[in-house]
Amino acid sequence: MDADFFRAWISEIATVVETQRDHLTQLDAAIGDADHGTNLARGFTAARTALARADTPTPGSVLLLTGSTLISKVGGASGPLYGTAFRRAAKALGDEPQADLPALAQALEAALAGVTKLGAASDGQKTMVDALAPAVAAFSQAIADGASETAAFAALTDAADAGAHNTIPMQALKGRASYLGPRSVGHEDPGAASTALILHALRDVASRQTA
Amino acid sequence: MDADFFRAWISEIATVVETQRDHLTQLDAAIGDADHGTNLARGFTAARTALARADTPTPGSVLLLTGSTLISKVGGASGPLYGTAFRRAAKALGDEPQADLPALAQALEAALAGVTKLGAASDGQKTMVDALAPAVAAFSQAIADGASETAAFAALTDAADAGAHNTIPMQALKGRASYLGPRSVGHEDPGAASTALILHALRDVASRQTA
Amino acid sequence: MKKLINSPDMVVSEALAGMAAAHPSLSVDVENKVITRAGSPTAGKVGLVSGGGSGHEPLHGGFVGHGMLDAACAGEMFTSPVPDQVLMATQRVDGGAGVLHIVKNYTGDVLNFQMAAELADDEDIEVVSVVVNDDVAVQDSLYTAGRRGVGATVFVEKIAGALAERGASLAEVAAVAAEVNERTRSFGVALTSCTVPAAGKPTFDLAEQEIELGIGIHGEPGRTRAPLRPARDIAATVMDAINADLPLEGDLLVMVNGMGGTPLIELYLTFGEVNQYVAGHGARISRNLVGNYITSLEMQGFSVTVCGLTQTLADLWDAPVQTPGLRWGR
Amino acid sequence: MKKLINSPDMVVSEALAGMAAAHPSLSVDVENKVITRAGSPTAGKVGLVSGGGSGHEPLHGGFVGHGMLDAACAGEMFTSPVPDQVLMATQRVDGGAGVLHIVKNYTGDVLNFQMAAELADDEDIEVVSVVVNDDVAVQDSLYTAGRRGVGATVFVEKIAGALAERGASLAEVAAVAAEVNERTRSFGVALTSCTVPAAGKPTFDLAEQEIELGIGIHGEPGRTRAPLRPARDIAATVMDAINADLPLEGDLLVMVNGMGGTPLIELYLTFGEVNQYVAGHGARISRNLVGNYITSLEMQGFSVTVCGLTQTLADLWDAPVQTPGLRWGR
Ligand SMILES: Nc1ncnc2c1ncn2[C@@H]1O[C@H](COP(=O)(O)OP(=O)(O)O)[C@@H](O)[C@H]1O
Ligand SMILES: Nc1ncnc2c1ncn2[C@@H]1O[C@H](COP(=O)(O)OP(=O)(O)O)[C@@H](O)[C@H]1O
Ligand SMILES: [Mg+2]
Ligand SMILES: [Mg+2]
Ligand SMILES: [Mg+2]
Ligand SMILES: [Mg+2]
Repeated sequence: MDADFFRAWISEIATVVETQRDHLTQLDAAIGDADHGTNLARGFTAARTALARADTPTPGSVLLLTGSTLISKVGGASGPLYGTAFRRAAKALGDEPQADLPALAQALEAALAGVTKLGAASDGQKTMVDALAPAVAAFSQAIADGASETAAFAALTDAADAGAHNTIPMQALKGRASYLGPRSVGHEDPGAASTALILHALRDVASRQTA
Repeated sequence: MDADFFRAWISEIATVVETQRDHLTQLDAAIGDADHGTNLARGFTAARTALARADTPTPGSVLLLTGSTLISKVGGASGPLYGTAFRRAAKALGDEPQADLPALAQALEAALAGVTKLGAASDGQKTMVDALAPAVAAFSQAIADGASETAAFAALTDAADAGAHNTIPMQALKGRASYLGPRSVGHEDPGAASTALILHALRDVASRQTA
Repeated sequence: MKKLINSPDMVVSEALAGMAAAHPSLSVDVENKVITRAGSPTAGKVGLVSGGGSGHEPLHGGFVGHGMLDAACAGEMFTSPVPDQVLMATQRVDGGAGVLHIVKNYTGDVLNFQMAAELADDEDIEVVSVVVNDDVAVQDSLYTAGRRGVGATVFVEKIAGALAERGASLAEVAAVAAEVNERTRSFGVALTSCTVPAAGKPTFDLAEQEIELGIGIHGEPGRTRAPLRPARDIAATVMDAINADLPLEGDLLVMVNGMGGTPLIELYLTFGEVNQYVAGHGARISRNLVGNYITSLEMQGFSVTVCGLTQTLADLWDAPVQTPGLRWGR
Repeated sequence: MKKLINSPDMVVSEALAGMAAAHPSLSVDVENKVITRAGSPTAGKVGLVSGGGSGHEPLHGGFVGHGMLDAACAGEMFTSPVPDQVLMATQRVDGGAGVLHIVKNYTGDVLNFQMAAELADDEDIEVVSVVVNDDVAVQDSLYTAGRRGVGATVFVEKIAGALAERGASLAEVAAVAAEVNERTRSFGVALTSCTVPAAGKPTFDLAEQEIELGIGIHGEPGRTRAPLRPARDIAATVMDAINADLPLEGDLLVMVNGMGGTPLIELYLTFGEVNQYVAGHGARISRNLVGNYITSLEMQGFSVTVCGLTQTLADLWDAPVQTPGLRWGR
């Protein structure tokens, strides 16, 4: 997977969050402040534009610019968190012109580590971590088990979907939703939902390539 | 008709405007500021209370206290106008212990004169004058024609009802409704409606007495 | 009806009790609904009395204080005060130099203040009344009630108050009040109606995409209904109406006033549009107010008030004022 | 959705353009959404920077000026500003004595200000951050995001601003800011929801006779729903929650704050109820604010913020302040 692949991923995310913008915002309206879709649409559209302008020869440089753009354009909780995630992934990928599956897995683990370090959220607190953590684990596991690329990406998104879905019965302990206390139960966490969308975008771009 | 008669009249008005309070307020909502019913209920209830407390031996003293109370309790346009009406009527009745039909007719004519002098409204401008003027004229005419008391009061209220009804197609030129311009057309004027109620109360009290 | 009240008939007096507790600089006669400066009257100073129906806060009570009003009479909700209140206020602020009555042009306000002025005259208190009538949404005519008094009231109270503070005579104070009124025009727009507590439901109903143009400050319907449009277009409609009546020129004092339920962020946005309109017409906003100054309960909407300034009027506008609703310069 | 706007994504910058036109005392960088005092930095003075999502006006931009903030960063609607904005503001107001960041306790605000502080540190600008968390509707706990920062922010900005104006050190200014936060508690109630322009519909729906208790300032639903009650009872519920967390005693600074869509007459009425409650609990309101200071767009509702005063804090509260949103004493 080269720089084009990662640019395609970010571009795909921008498209998806734009189409899912209202859905994400409505999830946020239920337990937050009704801006998550707007925030991510603004951020990833800006990242796509930045990538179109700048010269990003390596996968790392693509994700680094993406992360910096998210941090300077999104704001809110998701801006620094997603921004840090992409920046940490970028650092993990280094200056290599290509990234293979194990490298991508390490990058996603670095992203998760960045989110948990910054946001101090652990599993079960009804945040994006509840989608990202199981997805990253499943992805690494599949690769360790020698699964095909297709199977590995399927494991990634299946775990992300399940993780996002599992946030519904949780009571939020982090982020804005925590202010609702017990009333946060029964709603899917918007950040977990957007994390699943972001990983689906990755899988879709990959499947297009192999196709 | 003695002081008791006139006290009964004011008391009857207080009852009627209280029951018709929302109706009058809704008429005012359509072309004014939705307070006419509230204003009159406050004013005539206060007048009834004042009459219960004070010693008002003559018809004139009853109406004088009523007018003064309306002026100091109602506010708005209707307060000074109705207050002046009752005070002028009071002056016309003087200190007589009794008022006969012709005296009452003169008192009502004085009331009308007071309203038109203070408010400078002429016929057809969509105000209480459009109910009061024809009613007073019909009442005096009936008495001049030697009609029975019952017939005279019937003439009074029929003319008031017709007058109030006739304000519907008028465009307001005076009062708050005039700000609506052509949009004031198609609604009954609240003050004309309350004038009809006040004169109906007079007729009802009279018919009870004769009964 | 959703309101922070205890009962509709207690709203005005309970709110006055709150004002009394909040503002030691005021002396609030809750029973008679008369607000004066603590320590009134000011000897030798012309007294300024205004008043009107309640529901327009901070007008008028919030403008009592140094450099503005000496007294305000609070009527029932949207109902002008009664002559007794106005007389009481007049007596309490008469410092021997006479009293100016600032009256918004509504039949009720005019009649009640007029009766009060007659009563004051019986007591040999010199009273001059200035009637404010700046609303260009209402066609002026000798045969009608004439134009409503709206936003210009704030300007008149501030500028006349400043001149009175300088020790001017009643005639001079009345003259500047009249001059401000003559130089000022307003126009209002409603996005929603308001609900009079005693009435219990909205005075008028607007569809989701409808607005009322040319409204007053009592929830009266306006002159016309129009579809909801971008703020820029609404501002242009408002400014066209004002400009057509009194062409914009020179230095202007402009107020973008919220009707009570419109957030400040929208008022600032609208002020930006008004400012561009004014600049585009070769005039200049040299003084401004943006916020809720003369309201209509919880109504969403705004009004624009424009006054053509002279150097004298600008100086009087800049003079110190210290009231709950307007405060600067000291 | 009925709003005086041109398009949802332009609201914040167009409102800032309006602020720029309205307030020559401010220097408004519309592109970067950073508001500073004209003529910043003030050499030798500790700089105060705050900021947060837009939609809370006059907070924060309306509190930039003498005696209060040096700079405010306006985020998107209800979205905290980004680190670049905060860094820019920090650079522009650093007069060599360091900069205080006043941060409302929301994950987004905390993270973005934290990143900005790190960037400022890279440039050797000394930054201390104070996190405001006064909302008693949220249970505090080490394991959660903790309490929200709401009304106390206004008190912190005013009092820390006054101390900075006196030439105090960054450590002293930060200490008084923290002290005010520790002595202050708030609780909010919504009668209606608000509508985020980009979302296009109300964030939550309330029945005609329902209210939300324990709301924040972003249209988040509150802790519980309750039936609409008289203002006296609602005020008691609010004050009970505050009093249970920090017993009322001595001289208090109390703000009855409107959420944006509640008329002033209701706020005064509510203040009267709060005042009676406080008196009934043996304390005394010696300073107060009644009005819209930290809002949630057009939401109808209010919040009460109570701070236990010391003589020092009272003096700092009384010190001159000259901002669009708060102004007295000079
Ligand atoms: N401490 C945290 N750790 C991880 N994720 C978090 C944390 N706090 C919030 N989030 C995520 O951020 C999402 C909200 O993002 P967004 O709505 O854009 O920001 P804001 O809450 O500031 O409006 C939540 O749904 C949650 O998944
Ligand atoms: N100039 C006038 N002459 C006669 N009647 C008038 C005049 N102006 C208003 N009215 C009457 O007063 C009524 C309104 O009374 P009310 O609603 O109590 O006062 P306000 O208009 O001040 O709210 C109108 O319906 C009209 O009949
Ligand atoms: Mg959000
Ligand atoms: Mg009326
Ligand atoms: Mg009225
Ligand atoms: Mg947000």
